[in-house]
Amino acid sequence: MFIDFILVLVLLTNLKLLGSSRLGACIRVAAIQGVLLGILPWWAHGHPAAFRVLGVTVGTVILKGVVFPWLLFRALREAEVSREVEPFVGYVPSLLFGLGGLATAFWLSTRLPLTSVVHSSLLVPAALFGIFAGLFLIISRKRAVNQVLGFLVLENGVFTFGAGVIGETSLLVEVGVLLDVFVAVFVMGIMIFHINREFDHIDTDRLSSLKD
Amino acid sequence: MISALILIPFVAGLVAFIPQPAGRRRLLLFGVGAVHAVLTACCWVQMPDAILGGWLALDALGLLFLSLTSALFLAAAIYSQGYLAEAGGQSYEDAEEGFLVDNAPEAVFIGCLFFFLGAMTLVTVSQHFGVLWVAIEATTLASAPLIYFHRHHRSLEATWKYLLICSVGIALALLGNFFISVAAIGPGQEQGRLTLTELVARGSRLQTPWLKAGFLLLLVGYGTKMGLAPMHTWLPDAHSESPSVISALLSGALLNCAFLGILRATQICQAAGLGTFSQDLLIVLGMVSLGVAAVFILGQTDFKRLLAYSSVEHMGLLAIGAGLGGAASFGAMFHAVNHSLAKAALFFVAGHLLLLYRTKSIADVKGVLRAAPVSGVLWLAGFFAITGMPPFGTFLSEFTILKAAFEQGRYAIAAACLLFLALIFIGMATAFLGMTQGPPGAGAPTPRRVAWTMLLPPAALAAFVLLLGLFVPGSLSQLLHDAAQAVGGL
Amino acid sequence: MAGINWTSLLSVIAGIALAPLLPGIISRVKARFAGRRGAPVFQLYFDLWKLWRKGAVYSRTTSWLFRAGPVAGLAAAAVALLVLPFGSVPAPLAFAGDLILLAGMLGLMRFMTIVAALDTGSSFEGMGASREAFFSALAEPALLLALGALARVTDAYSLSTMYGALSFGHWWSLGPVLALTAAALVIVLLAENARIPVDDPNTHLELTMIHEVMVLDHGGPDFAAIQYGAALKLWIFSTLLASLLLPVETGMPALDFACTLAGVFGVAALVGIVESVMARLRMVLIPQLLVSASVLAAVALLLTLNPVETKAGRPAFKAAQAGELQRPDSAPAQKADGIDKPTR
Amino acid sequence: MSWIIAALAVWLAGGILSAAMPRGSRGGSTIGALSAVLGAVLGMPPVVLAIAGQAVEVLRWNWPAPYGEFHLELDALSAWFMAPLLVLSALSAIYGHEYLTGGAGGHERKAAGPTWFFYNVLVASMAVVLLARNAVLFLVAWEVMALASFFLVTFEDEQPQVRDAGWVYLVATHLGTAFLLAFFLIAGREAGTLDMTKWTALNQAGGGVCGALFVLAVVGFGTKAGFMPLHVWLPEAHPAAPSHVSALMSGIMIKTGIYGLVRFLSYFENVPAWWGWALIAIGLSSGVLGVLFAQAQHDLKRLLAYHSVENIGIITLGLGLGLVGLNMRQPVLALLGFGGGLLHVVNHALFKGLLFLAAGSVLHGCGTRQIELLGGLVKRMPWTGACFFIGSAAICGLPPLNGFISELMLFAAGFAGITHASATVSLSGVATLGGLALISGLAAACFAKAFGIVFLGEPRDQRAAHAHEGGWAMVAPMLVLAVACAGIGLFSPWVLAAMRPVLGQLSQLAPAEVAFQLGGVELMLAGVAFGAGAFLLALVLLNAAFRSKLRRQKTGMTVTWDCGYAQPTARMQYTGSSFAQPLLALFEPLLQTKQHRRPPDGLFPKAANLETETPDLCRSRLFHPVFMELNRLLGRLRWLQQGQVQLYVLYIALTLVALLAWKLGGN
Repeated sequence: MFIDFILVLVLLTNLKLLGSSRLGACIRVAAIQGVLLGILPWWAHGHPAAFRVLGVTVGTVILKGVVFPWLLFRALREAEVSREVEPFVGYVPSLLFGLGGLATAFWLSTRLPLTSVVHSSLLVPAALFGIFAGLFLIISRKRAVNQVLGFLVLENGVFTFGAGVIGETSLLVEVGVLLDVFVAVFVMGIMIFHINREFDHIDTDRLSSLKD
Repeated sequence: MISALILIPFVAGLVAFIPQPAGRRRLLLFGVGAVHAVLTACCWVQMPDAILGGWLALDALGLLFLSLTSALFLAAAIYSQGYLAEAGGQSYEDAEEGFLVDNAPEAVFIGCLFFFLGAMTLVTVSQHFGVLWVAIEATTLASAPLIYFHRHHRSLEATWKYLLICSVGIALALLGNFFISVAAIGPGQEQGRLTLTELVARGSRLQTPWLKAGFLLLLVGYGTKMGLAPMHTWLPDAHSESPSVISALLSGALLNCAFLGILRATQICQAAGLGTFSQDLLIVLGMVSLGVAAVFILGQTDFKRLLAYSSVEHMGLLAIGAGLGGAASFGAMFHAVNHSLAKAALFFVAGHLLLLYRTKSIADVKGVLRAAPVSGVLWLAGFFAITGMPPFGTFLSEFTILKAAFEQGRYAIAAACLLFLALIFIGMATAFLGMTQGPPGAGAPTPRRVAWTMLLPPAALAAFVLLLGLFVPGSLSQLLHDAAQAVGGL
Repeated sequence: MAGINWTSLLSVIAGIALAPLLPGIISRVKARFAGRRGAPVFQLYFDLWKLWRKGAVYSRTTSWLFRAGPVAGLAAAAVALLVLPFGSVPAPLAFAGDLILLAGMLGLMRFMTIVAALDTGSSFEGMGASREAFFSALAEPALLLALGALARVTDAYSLSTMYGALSFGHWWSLGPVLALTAAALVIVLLAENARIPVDDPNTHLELTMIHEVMVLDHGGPDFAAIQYGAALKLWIFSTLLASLLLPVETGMPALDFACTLAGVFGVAALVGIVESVMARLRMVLIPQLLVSASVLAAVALLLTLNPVETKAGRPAFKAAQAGELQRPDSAPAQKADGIDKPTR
Repeated sequence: MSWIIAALAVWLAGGILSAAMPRGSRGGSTIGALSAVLGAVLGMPPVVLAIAGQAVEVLRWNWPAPYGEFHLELDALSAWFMAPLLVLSALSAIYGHEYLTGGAGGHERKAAGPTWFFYNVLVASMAVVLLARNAVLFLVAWEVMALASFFLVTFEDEQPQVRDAGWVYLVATHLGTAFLLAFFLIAGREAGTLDMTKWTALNQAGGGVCGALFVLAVVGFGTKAGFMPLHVWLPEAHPAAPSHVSALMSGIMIKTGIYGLVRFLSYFENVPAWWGWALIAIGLSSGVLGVLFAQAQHDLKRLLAYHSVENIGIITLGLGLGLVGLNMRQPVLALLGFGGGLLHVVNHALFKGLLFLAAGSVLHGCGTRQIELLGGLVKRMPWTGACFFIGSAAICGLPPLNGFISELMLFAAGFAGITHASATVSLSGVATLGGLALISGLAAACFAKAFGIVFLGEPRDQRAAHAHEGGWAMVAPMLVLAVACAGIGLFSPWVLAAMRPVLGQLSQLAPAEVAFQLGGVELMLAGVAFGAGAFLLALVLLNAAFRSKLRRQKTGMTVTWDCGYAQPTARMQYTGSSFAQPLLALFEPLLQTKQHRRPPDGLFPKAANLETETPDLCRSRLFHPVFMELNRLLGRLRWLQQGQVQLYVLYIALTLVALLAWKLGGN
């Protein structure tokens, strides 16, 4: 079914994020992921797309596909950092981890029975894998920008599932969620700006003076 | 009523951003705090009706935490009058390195305070899990600028960690919400709504695996916000770097809100007959928190971090209390009250010390009892209150929790609790006694009076804790009992 | 109220009258060993009389305690004499636990002497006081354990009852126990009365003295009181020992009395012999001697605990002893509680 | 009971008032002292009645706190501990009023108000501890007692060693309380209620549980009472506190630990034998070690503090003998053991209170507690000297004073044990005789030193030379206590009669049974009283004779005849260290006294000196290393918080995965 096709694409984007070495590329991939998530609800349901689904889709595509990438690129320009990702963990190991995470995600998904609303057996693995990928990006990369990116991916992972079962949650909550995520990323952008101003760099490994 | 409770702070927040003389803005701060407190008091008299089709309603649990939040905000509002006069303004001499840093504009500070209050109020009144999630995330976003009030690199770092870690946690909690919503839909059932009453009503018909996974994610997510080890890592940084008044609110009110989120989830588990499942998790995380707190309190060199870790300890106690269930959940509720009051008082006094001594290092603060008698007495009283010494309320609540542990024959847990509490007491005694007693010594502060607006709140809070240790008013204990029953205790 | 046994006041009078003889006997024996004629046996009487008629010289350092010391010591010794049975002749004041009063009074006497010595502020007397306190602290357990052994053997703890019950039969059945006890008592006697090998009363080097050096500053009647008190103390210990060594119990009190008296003098002679044949121990060795005394007494006690012995040799124990509560009305109850009424 | 409530009210009100007084005024201390005395007077009547065996007074008020009830009961046992509390608190208050305002020890002048607040709170909380029958109430009062005494101990917190003492005390008492929490909660669980009057239900509990309870009680209460090796706070806190507070703490507060233990034991009909043996062992070790360490001290109050450890040991020995007696169905042994122990509780309160007050006026008059600097005070402070002498004689257990009576009863218990058929019981007797004899002998040696060096001879230092006696407010309380010591010693039979109710309560015998079983003991005490009387009579007569004789002779005054040395100086006197040296040398392995000596050498020796110090072995060898090691181990874990945000997120991830695997991985 078509939804599976989209989910597979999402999985691949995540893998690409783990593997790619260029910040710009990562941001673009994240944007693509956002768009994919935006259109996911259309196929997520048997019943014809309601108005609210449309609204949510539009919102999602605009935010995740346009606004966030723009914000991130702007932050990059502000910080005029080199385009390298500068990972703690290399790209090949990252990919290997990605495979491991994928396996874990599938294993966990077997623990959760399918229900009428989860229309694809790929939904849960894709969501979990997105989360794992996001967490891994945050953990394994040095740059503050990378961490915002990781947070976005994590958010997308959650959203994958949400979009899959969107029928069950109400519009108000959807909007609230989107709003919150937006503000979160916005504030993070501001913080990056400040960090850059304070330290003239956005390597978070220098952000470790507070400790015991 | 509820709408008023929520809207007033948000409106005030917007008003605060309108350019106006500082004095008026501070007055507004106090006024809103007072009004909010009065409204909350009214809720004690008569429980307000639900609005938005039951999405927003006030039950015993909510009222308890709402009252705490409101009371602490009022105290903070009074305290801020003096604090802003002292440390507010355009620039501020950094305590550690001594260079001048500029503050965030006061408008931002006060405005965000209002939003913070509004968000927390929303948390306490929301019966719908989606709304609850939105509200809790909102508290994070509203409080981030507050932590970054004094704009130097350490507060910046703290804010960044706070923001990132909490956002990650909250994101996980969102997935938890989705899972629960799926759990609510049995095969071939009508679509579920995420209101508490609905879910509790469905109870045993919820799908166990989804519910389990959902609760787990919520626990980790909100637990991050609540400061349960090992997700507590943002807490000491944020508490130590933010202005003391903010630390007081974070520790006294915000952590409770996150705890409320977890309690809501446990309510469902109770209804679905997964009580032991949720309680095991809570106890495990609680014990870990106690242990971690003990590790970092012993030999701690920074008194605000010390207080922060003590918050981790008490959050652990709350989790253990809720996890033990039965009489212990009453103890947990009671302990939440005591801890909020005592810890807020301590942070307020920590603010005095920071102003007087210009340092957060325990070793450099000496002879407070002689240098600043009132602050010294309050500091000492707060110490005995937070370590659960009679005649302070914390003793009674900790006693209740421990009693339940023994009653249930969980000797290992009880023994571990006693051990960790003893270690923590040793650590804190070493720090506090060293600071308060003896001659002021070399690093003695230039004797200056602390404004009464900064003395009154901690004194009042400490008096409350003392009062709760001498007797528990009937209405309060009734409320605590109802709250405990709501989470499956008695 | 414990009854006073007026008939037995005789033994007290004997003690008061004859105590000063003992040092005389000792020195006489020593003189004989040394091949001298030696001083008359009644020497101490003459000394006391002479001292009593003398005046006194006090140090300005001293206070009322210095004057109170000798008197209080003498009074304590006299009271101790009250509870001391003479052989099988019971003491005028006899009650279960009177032996503790005896020990207490002797302790008081010692304490007063030490305090009086320290009152002079003299370094020598301080030294003596220190040693006296030290050694008597070690001698105390030996004395009580020895008395405990006797109590165990005779199944009572009133001196009069104990010695009244003691008979040659006990020596027959429990010889080793009594022998060890006696040995312990001998050592305690030597230590408490400042005798060789623990102390040398008539050396000329104060550094080596214990008791004598404490009383350097006393003179006149005070010194007489001290000398006399010391004699009484010696009498008390000798009596305890003698009554143990020959527990004669013929029907007639007079004969018993005479035998015990002979025994007491015998003990004095024994002390004289010991002093003649032994040298003074080095100070560092004295604690070992005293501790060994306690050990001897303890061993004696443990021997009596040995169930075989209790069965074979000691019919003394009644079933009531082992046992559960006695009703007030039943006759053996009087002993069941281990406390016995004064002997009349 | 209304009287008791009135007393509590007076104490609290007076305390608060005195704290509220302005800093400068002396009104605060006056009010505080007055209220302390008044409260004691108010509390006396019911206590006396209760000791006399009148029916138990009960008061139950509703206390709105979880599991809490304001439940007080005054039975013979409580009253037996209440009586010394009331007496000593009143006397110490009178004494303290002058002592504090006199500026003892030359510490900085400070507002006395707060001190009196804590003093009154301490007295009130101790009273509640002794009366409480609700576990929560007991614990609250227990901790308030600890807090109040802590603030009193750190009264002179400008001195580092006082701060150190305060820390040690606070930590020690808190750790003890942790054990007590466990104790009360387990006991409450087994008995099914926190109402302590219903805890006889513990008899139905399993032996293992009761054993655990016993151990918890011994550790928890023993920390307060000062059993070796839990005594570490005692030699620090008692010297640090103002002397009238030391008197109260050493006289009464540490007894609350004994009270708790006795109260716990009183719930059981038949106790296992090993409890008795454990208490005997604890008692003997505490007694011997306590007196040995006391012998090694140079600080007068520290010496007295170690003697508290010794006397607590004697009391515990008595309790142990009592338990063995109960277990072996030997009423006389039980009565003698408990009787001796309980009587020693009162006696120790009297003579230790007396000694601490006397030590206080030495400190007050000379400004130092260093034994080696004092001397010859008996002529400069005659009253203090006489009182200290009586106190010393009493604590050494010498007739005709009260200390002798309680030790006599314990010795008698030892003999009663020895003359018992069963070898085990006799063994307890053997241990008692040997141990107690050694203890009292060593105590005599120690107080010969304390009294002799401090009060006799010539002053070794200017401070001692210019000593002055305190005012009547400081002398009168000491005199009262001294008279009390002598009184108990002389009228012991009546005292024993007064003990019948409490002994009946402990031995669970009918009054007639108690009276019958105590018959022999009364006889013994009568004999002793007769002996004491005879002693006093002989003393008076002989004294009269000697004085009259010497009045007729010529008596001269001169310097001490130091073997002919004509110019004796004060520095040539024997010092406390040299007095104690032989003993310390013998017990060196136990005490590990450190010697710092600079011996004279060369043809023309420069100044030489010798210092000895005996640190508390349990603190330096046991607790300190343990805490250090613990701290080191925990310190290893501190890298957890090392500042990298990535690591923090990793924690979250790992927690999530671990919990998921744990809770979902199963089935």
